[in-house]
Amino acid sequence: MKKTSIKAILAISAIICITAGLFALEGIIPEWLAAAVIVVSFPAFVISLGMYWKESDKEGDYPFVGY
Amino acid sequence: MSIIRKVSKILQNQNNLVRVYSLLVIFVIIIGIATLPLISYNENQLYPKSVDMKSPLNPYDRGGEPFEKAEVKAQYPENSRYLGYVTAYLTPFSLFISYNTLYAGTTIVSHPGGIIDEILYNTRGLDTIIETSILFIAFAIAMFLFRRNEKE
Amino acid sequence: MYELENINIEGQVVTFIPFGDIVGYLTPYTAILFIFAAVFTIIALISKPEKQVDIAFGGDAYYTKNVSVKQMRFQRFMAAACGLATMGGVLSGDVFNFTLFTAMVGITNIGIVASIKNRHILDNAYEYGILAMVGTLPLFAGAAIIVATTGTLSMWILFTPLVTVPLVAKLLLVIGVLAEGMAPVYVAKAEITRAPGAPFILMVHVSSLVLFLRVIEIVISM
Amino acid sequence: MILLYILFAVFAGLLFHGIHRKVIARIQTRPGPPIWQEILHVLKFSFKQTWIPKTASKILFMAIVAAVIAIWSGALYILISGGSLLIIFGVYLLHKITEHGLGLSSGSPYGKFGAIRSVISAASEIPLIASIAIIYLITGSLMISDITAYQASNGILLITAFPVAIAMYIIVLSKVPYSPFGIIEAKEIVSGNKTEHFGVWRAGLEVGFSIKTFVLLATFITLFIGAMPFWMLVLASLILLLTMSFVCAVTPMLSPYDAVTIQIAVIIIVIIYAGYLGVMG
Repeated sequence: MKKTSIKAILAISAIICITAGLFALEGIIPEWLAAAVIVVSFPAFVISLGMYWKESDKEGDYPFVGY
Repeated sequence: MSIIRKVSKILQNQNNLVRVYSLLVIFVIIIGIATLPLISYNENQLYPKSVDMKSPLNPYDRGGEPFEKAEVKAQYPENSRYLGYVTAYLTPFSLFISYNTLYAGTTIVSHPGGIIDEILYNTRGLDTIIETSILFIAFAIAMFLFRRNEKE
Repeated sequence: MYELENINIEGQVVTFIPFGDIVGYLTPYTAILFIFAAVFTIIALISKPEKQVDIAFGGDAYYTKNVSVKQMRFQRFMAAACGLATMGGVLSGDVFNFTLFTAMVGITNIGIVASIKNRHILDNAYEYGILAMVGTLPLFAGAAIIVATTGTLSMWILFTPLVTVPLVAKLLLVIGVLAEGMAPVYVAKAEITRAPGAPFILMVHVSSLVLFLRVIEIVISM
Repeated sequence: MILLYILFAVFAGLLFHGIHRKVIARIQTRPGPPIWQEILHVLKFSFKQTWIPKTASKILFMAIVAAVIAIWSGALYILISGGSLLIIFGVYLLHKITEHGLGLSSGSPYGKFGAIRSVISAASEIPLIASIAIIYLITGSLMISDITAYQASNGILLITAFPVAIAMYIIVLSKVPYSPFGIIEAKEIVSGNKTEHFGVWRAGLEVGFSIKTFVLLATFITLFIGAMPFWMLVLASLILLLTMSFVCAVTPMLSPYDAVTIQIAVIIIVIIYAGYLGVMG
């Protein structure tokens, strides 16, 4: 994936997480809905954060097959 | 060898799988037999079934005339708007058999279009679809296995 | 219109879908199972199988196993059928309908591994297939005892406290689902897992575990 | 609020893993790593160069990591909001599926062995956790809020439903690291089903697993001891974890089928207990 799209995913998922949390706190949306939204967007946030920090540009290689 | 080792040696052999499972089934059936006095047949059945030995459509006879409305019970009549219509639709050939012999009911499952059962189609239509899907899946597997060694 | 009387087990009904006498429903609990099954079915549909790496013993060499396109298509078809049957079983609001979906899962599970040409896997798939067939006996016997003793198959009626379902029927249902999905000792199924085609093999587990969760809910509620 | 709970659970869970390692090391008279080691691990992993192995089924490889985090965050919400215990039970089973998927998705032989062992252990872990159904027999409800209310008036379930507590203890024990039942991450198969998930993927997995440890420990406490303020819940979870660290430190890892057999023996005890409850009314 390109760095820019990862950056976009990171920003969008972070914004969704925080707004859902704030909206539930203010009572604009029910709490279960906020929880559902966060459950979906939080993993995207965690993974894209790591990818943003250090995603390799090179192609993958063969897995570890022993000594 | 400890008792745990002995038991796990039996459990890890896949040839014992069906035997272990049969023991489980036998165990449950023994419980069933032990609690048999507590179980009684409920007379108030949702889908009543009476076998009329005189009818040629026996045991598939649901009552009612072809193309007319019949009395059919359903759990949720509001979901089946055409409840009771087309109780027994017979093809001309099946009609001929039922007029002349007593055994149309025994052949119904073996020739197409024999009977369209209202209970299946109006109230429990989803069951009919799944039953045929299971058959289709089984055929698909058999077909694939039969033809997989063929060259294109 | 349709309400579960006992909401202490899985919460209130979120939505229901009437098919004649079979009224399917989703509660928060079954909705989670439904979404999970749907997500993994979609993954099985859109992802390519992995290439299994095998080590050639006695040397440093290793090689990868490729799944042929023909085999992948068939496995994908079976995985999709398996996913649909699982979702149907989760949605169903009728005991007989549920057992039918379970039987369908048992057959599709065999279909997913049937196309693999590996003696060891096929031997185990055979044992597992025998078990799935044996398992239909307690499964449908359970449904039959339920209809004989209560007169109905609709879960909406069976879940009310007025209707008592005999213990043996519940036990038969549970061990029937055990045989269709996960087997008492899992051993044959663990060996089946060695087959290539990870997204499709995974559907075997998704279907059986999700249906086990569903049958536990049914048995507790009845 | 839920977001804060998730973030707290991630750090608390990672810290729990670190304390667990430290206690095991001290019992075995080793110095052991500092207790924040696992947090450092996660940071280290997320700053490592990452790619997807060439042989892997790419979508499955990525989706599984997201699924692990998602299901346990959901379970945390259910636990905090006092929802249905059945859902947490369901998440535990869905976690089994992600374990299989983790190992299978990469194509590596070690991952595959881990996945196969995960399938083997499912045979006994799943019926074992189904024994929470007995709690419904006792309390008449599966809502966590109702169960805590029942314990407040009728005494804690740890004493009144002791066999179920044993079953749940073994379930939680088989999911902590270095457990005697943790056959899927035995050292002879490298890291089991996690072998090929390195770098960012491993960091994501560790985040999910830390929430899992926190949720399972807190569920056990809520289920068998009762409701308490949040700080006490965390403290009680830590004490529960310490008992498990002792078990892990002094027991060797069982061979795969022996682990299954022992768990099946516990299932039989629970079934006998259920029969006893049924006969007594």
